[in-house]
Amino acid sequence: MSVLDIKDLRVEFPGRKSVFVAVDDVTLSVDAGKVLGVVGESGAGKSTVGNAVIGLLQEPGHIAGGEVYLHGKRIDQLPYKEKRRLRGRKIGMIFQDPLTSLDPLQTVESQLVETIRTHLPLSGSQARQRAIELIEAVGIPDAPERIKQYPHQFSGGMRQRVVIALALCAEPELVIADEPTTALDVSIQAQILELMRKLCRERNVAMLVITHDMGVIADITDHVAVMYHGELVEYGETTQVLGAPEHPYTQSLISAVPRPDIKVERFPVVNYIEKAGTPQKQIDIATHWLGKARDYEKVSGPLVKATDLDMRFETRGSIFPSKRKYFQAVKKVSFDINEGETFDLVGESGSGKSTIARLITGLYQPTGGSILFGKTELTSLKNRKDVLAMRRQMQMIFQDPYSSLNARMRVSDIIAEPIKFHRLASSNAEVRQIVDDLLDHVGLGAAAGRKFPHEFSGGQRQRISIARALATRPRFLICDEPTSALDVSIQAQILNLLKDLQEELGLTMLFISHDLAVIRQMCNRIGVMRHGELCEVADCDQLFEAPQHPYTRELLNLMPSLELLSRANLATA
Amino acid sequence: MIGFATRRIVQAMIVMLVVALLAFTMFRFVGDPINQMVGIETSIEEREALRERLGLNDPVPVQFFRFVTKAAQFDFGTSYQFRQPVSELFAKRIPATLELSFASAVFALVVGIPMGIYAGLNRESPVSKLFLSVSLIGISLPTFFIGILLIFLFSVTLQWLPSFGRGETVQIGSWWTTGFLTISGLKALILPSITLGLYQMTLIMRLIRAEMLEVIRTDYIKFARARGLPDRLVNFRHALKNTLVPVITITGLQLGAIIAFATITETVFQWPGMGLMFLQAVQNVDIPIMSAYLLLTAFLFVTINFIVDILYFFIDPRLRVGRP
Amino acid sequence: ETLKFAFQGALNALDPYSLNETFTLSSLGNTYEGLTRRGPDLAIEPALAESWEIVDPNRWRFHLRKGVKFHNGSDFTAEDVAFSVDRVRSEGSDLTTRVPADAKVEIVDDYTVDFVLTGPNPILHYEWDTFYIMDKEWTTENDAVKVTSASDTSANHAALNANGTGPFKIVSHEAGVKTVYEKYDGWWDEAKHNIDTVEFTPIGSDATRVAALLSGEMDMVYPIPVQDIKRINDNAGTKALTGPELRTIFLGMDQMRDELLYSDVKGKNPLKDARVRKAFYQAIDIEGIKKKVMRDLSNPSALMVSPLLFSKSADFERYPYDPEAAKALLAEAGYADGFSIGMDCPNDRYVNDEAICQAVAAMLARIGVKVNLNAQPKAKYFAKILASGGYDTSFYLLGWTPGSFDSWNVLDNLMNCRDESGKGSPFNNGGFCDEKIDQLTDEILVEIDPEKRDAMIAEAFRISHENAYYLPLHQQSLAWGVSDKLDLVQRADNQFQFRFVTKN
Amino acid sequence: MPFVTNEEAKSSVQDRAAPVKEPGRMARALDSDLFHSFLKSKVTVVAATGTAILFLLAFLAPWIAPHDPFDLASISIMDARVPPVWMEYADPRFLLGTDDQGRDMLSGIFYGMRISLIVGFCSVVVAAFIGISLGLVAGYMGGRVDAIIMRIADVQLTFPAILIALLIDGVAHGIFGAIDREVFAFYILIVSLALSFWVQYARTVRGSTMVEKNKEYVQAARVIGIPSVIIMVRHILPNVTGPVLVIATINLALAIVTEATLSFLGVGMPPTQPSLGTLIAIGNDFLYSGEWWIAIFPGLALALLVLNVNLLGDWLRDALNPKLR
Ligand SMILES: Nc1ncnc2c1ncn2[C@@H]1O[C@H](COP(=O)(O)OP(=O)(O)OP(=O)(O)O)[C@@H](O)[C@H]1O
Ligand SMILES: Nc1ncnc2c1ncn2[C@@H]1O[C@H](COP(=O)(O)OP(=O)(O)OP(=O)(O)O)[C@@H](O)[C@H]1O
Ligand SMILES: [Mg+2]
Ligand SMILES: [Mg+2]
Repeated sequence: MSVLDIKDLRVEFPGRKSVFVAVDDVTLSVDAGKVLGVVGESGAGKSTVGNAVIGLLQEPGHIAGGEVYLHGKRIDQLPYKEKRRLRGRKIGMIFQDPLTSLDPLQTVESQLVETIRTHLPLSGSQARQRAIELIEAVGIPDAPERIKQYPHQFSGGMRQRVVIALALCAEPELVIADEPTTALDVSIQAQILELMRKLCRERNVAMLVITHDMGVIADITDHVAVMYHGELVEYGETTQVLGAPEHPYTQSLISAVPRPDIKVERFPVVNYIEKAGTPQKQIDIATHWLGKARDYEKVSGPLVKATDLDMRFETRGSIFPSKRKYFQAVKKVSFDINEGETFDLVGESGSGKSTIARLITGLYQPTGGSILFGKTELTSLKNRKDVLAMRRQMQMIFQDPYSSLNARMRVSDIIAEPIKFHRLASSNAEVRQIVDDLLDHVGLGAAAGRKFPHEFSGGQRQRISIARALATRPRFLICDEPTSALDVSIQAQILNLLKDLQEELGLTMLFISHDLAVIRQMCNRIGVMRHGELCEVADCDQLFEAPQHPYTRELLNLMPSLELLSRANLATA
Repeated sequence: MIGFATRRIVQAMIVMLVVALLAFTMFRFVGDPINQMVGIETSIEEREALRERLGLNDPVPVQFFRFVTKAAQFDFGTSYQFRQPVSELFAKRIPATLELSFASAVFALVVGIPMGIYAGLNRESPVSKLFLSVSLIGISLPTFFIGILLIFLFSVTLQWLPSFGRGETVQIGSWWTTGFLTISGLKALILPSITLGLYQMTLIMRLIRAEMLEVIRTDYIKFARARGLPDRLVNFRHALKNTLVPVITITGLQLGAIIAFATITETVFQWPGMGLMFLQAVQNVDIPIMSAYLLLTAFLFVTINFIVDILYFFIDPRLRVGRP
Repeated sequence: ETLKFAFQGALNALDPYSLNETFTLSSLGNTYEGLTRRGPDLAIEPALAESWEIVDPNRWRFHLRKGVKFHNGSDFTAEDVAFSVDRVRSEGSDLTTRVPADAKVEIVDDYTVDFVLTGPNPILHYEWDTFYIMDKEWTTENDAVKVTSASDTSANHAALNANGTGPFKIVSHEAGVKTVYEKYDGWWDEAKHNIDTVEFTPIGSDATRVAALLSGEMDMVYPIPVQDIKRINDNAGTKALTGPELRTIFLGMDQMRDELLYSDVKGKNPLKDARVRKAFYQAIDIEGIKKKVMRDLSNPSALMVSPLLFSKSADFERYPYDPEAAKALLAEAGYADGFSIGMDCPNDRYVNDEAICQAVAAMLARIGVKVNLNAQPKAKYFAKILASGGYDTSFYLLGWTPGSFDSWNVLDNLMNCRDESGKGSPFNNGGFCDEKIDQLTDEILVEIDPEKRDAMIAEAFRISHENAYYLPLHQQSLAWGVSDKLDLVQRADNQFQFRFVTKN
Repeated sequence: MPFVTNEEAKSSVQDRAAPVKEPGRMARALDSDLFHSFLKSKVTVVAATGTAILFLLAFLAPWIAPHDPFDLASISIMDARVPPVWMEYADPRFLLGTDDQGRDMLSGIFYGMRISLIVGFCSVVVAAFIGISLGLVAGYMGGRVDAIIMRIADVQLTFPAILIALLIDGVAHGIFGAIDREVFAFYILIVSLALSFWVQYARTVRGSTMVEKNKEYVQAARVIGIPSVIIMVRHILPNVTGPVLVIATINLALAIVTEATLSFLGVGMPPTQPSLGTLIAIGNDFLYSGEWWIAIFPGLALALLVLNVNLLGDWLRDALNPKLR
């Protein structure tokens, strides 16, 4: 008998004027010891299915039809108390947004220990022991030290791993993992996937994995369900679905998967997606707003030059300087980024990539070193006018899209803000038009502007964040995991947009990502980071073909195989 | 931390100096102490002589300087009405006020916090609506009015509780007297502490409710629920703690306010505390008592706010970054 | 038996010379005694002095009671009287006027004292019931010879302890909180009371004080608001005791400045015109105030002194309430359309003071005078309208009790001319000046013949009445709340003496 | 079509094809989410209606009140303490009876409410404005600015409203000499109440700001280059309004009640123009004597007002939070 059975599930979000159906008529089942992968368009309703199963749909969402069974017992109508008993113990849930899933005021340890002790009859110290083991199992070094820290002291990937540890700590029978590895570098990803596989096999756990990473699907799933616009469009054995996709959406999806081995000029724009209501037009730079008036002063030499950057955080404050503890997040990092090029940072989770991004944007003051932007020294910028000018030229897409959006503002206001602020448009009508246009380009459609951030799916939020970053018409764009939550089709669309901008306007980018395939497509040069240090900087192709540093080689080896996919008719070829 | 503390102590001193200075400027507007010190028939000459002796004719800066130098040695002068050293008077009155404040703070917190959580979690429940409304009616009537109504009901009509005073008190140590150890002392505490704590209770309850409404919709609460944590943990450890920054601020302020401004309640219930003495001092223009009292409250507020600021750091680790 | 009572104010210092205020003196009167005392009807009785005689107009001889002992056991002798006279006139005392500064004390023998005056003074001993005699040895031993005055930085023994000859000893005293008295067994007089212990608690809030009586926690509380009298009478086990008080409530008007401070009349002072003052007088419906504000607990008065204190008071009658006549008077004076005026009023000093002012304001509004009422607590109020505030008022409400129970006190304090700084009659806040009254006042002081004296007083009052220098309103009533278990005497001077109390 | 499209999405797709005319301001307001969430809540509609009625009664008092209690010439002491019409000895002229001066209670409540509302609202608004601004600045800037502002707040806290009022009153006297009470009383009241309340807002906002400023959306705004002032107002402020609204709506009651105390101390409105709070304070003296209506009716009016305003405040706070709509 299967562990989880979903029959004809329908989930509605009643709006003021109409009802939005996020999931319609979805029927799925997961067997013990098996992994079901759910892929699909961003915003298709994948997370909603997971939330519905565990009974934590965000208000006003509710299950409008269908049934959910766990071990043959119907659970969607259970009273609150009994539902609660299932959570954590029977069903482990990993939410998509790992960065906001942790209570900011509790240490990682206390969150783990309380969960363990709620479900398992362990003493405090046993629970702590188990917590440490779990943290080690998900690949966080220095577990006994680290566990005492607060979530904000962890990097994005580390937080994601903590969330995974939390979901698994009571040995549930069903694990629902919503994008569990988006923020993880390949080696950690491999480790986590291995952990999951082991759980399935050894403990007979059933697993529902939501992801957009075809590599992951190919790697670990037994079955695949493909969702599009709230509906299940294809459902079957993984080999079957990936090898011989039937539905046109699945076909187009597979065709858009980027490949690490070949570099292409543009990602293929898939017909099926174009039909979906938010077609992407190629930007005609000459007439488009994004291309207007880039009167930046030319620089000779690199646009961004970082020398000996150093950043350390105080992890334990104390009256006595000798008792204070520091964490060296970035150590003597130097690199150049030339005008018009894409510089990539890859590396282990927690190796300091986001920190470097924040140093450049001035969100952190470095404890040492200097950053030159053109001729300006960024670390000692005081004059308000200079700062402003700098801000306009430099934008950042945050790793955590949700918390970087002000929950109280409408999406259109969020995007319009930089335009209005930097006076990039002459009238309100023009601003509105630009915002609509940007929303179109990231595949959301102008109607999205009226909503608030919490009404969007993970991928949609990320796209809002991208639209905002583009709104200043920046010269230099820092992208921290810009596509980690996007399905491949949208990812293709976004990456194309960035490429267009780069080609036509000479946009410079610092691109942080774990996805080597994406990197291969985007980069000119790559820096590989580990433990806060830059261990290798090389040209893109050179690095992929002939990696120098042992760590780089290890990374490349660990890429999930795309064998299954390559068997399919990849449109890129 | 030590740096932080010393800085705050220096700041506290400045605050007290400013308070003293302001107080001095102000006393001229409160009334003429001489009128209260002597009978109405006392002649002008005698009044002048007295004024001269009290130094009230000296320029304000001179009076101020004199006051500050003495206050630094814990000498706040002699009360005009009681003809006793102010510090002694305060020593006698402080226990009464502190006990009353403590009781009403306990009342405000013990009722306010759970009700606030309940109302936040059960937004639509009739019980929480009822409680919210009743407490509002409670605060929209003036304190003295509530006090009188309570006295009318519980003392005059039902004769359950005393209408004034502290009841029997027990001496502890050399100067502390407590009403906590006798039945009549405890009975005497009930009405005044409810009267005094009502406003605080309402405010705390409503604040917690408002904050809870926001916090329980965050992802980490959702995730805490998804982990199957019992409601008690989710609500108290995760949700409540995340509402605390504004709540602690206001609670701190309100506790300060309870102690500092128990005046009206103490007057209504003839509670022999500092507040009663202060109000009498205002009426009688007893400058030494007023200035000592103001310094005491200043000290109190500085301390409470210091504690609140420290608590912030304990509650929210994110605030610790980059702090001394 | 234990007597528990509450008063609205506190007993602050125990030094009998520290504060010249009714309640303080009244409370200490249970512990200390003077050479004289007053009976239930306020008649002067012998106390520590068994008798006295005026040997010649400038020499008074007092024969002291023998065998009287202070609470600490020491004997009462002439030394103590001489010592007390010196002390009461010393610096820091608030009762210096009890004994004329130029009077000399001569000790004739242990139990005889002579007071030698520089001129005749028929009312020398009128206030001596509150001039308490202290024990010389006790005071000296405890280093308390100096009166603790407001400017002292430390209180001496006498301010915190009491040692008198009276019927009750003070056994514990916490200012503003509680004072406990115990019966003094060695009292020279025969105790008519049956009280062993007295507990006094000040209760400032009217409602609480009344509640404490109603709930049976108190045997006696005073004063009680007039509106609560009915309730107290209706309540089983309590009753309200009312009686005439000596204080006269009146309105005063600025007749000194050439332009009123708070008025729309510029360049002149309408209140200097007797017709305007009389118009005010006749606009006030005193019976309305009596009925509605005072609930019949007041005696409308035509005089500035209580009828109890002046034999000829029946000869005077109030101008009738007549708004029409008042309007006519105003028109005659040139203010047919009225004018505006600021009025100062205390709101915590006299019985329903603010309500009276409001009622007056409304009544004046009917004759076209717009009153801007400024009601304040007494501390601010007195600071404004008295000399220390520069007599900053145009129209005010005040109450006056002659401390000596004699009309001369009224004339001297309220009705003589004064200068800007208050020389003359310091409490003539309106500053009117009538030479004839001043002259009469001087003559009355030295006149010994009671008949002639009263005639002169009546003459002075007549002048004031005719010119409407003041607008007397009424004598307010005393109102005490008493448990039925108590039997006591309510004296018109509002003194509460435990020696008149029996409890059953 | 398998997918039930949101109406909005559909219409906006068309919008782009052929831009339709923007609806007018009024139409947009009526169509706004705020307005809809308002209509959705029965309680709120009732509360709003209640508040509106009370406001109207207060501000139209001169036209609708049966008597003018502030016109001294029209009141008579002989009418004092008449009970409400349904009781014995009542006078049909006075629906709810009269107070101790013979003022009609009903009219007194209308007129008094006007004073109370103006004083209460103005002081709360001024206090909230000062407090929020200083709180934002202190919390956002931190360091020395924070220390200075918060120490000023400490000083401020030490002085109860009563003393502040006395101080301001005295200073006003000092500056303007013999001032006209009726004109200045208002300002003195408002300023003293505002001065004694702002600290609550300041400290609360500061506390929440310190938390909010570390969040990523603020960092995102900084990366855009938005100046601190705008970040504070546009980004942080909306996220800290929750507690502020709670305090503000509750403070309204406190302000109105405190005003009564101040009037008693002689620094408020003259006794001939009683506010709601003053009426209650007057009535307080007549509770034992059985003339309960003098205190109870104004008390009820005040309670009703506070209740309604707070219910509105509750709704507004929820409505401003998109997650709660
Ligand atoms: N609270 C909400 N109110 C209204 N609509 C919502 C709400 N939450 C989600 N939606 C909508 O429901 C749809 C499905 O969302 P869901 O989060 O399930 O997408 P998803 O498949 O997980 O996408 P992604 O891969 O981007 O995370 C989205 O179009 C989203 O806009
Ligand atoms: N505020 C902070 N206090 C203490 N340590 C911090 C803080 N912020 C980051 N760190 C630490 O600095 C290191 C680098 O973090 P950073 O966010 O730059 O990693 P990253 O390379 O972006 O990793 P990921 O790919 O997982 O996002 C991590 O070990 C993290 O724990
Ligand atoms: Mg999702
Ligand atoms: Mg990162």
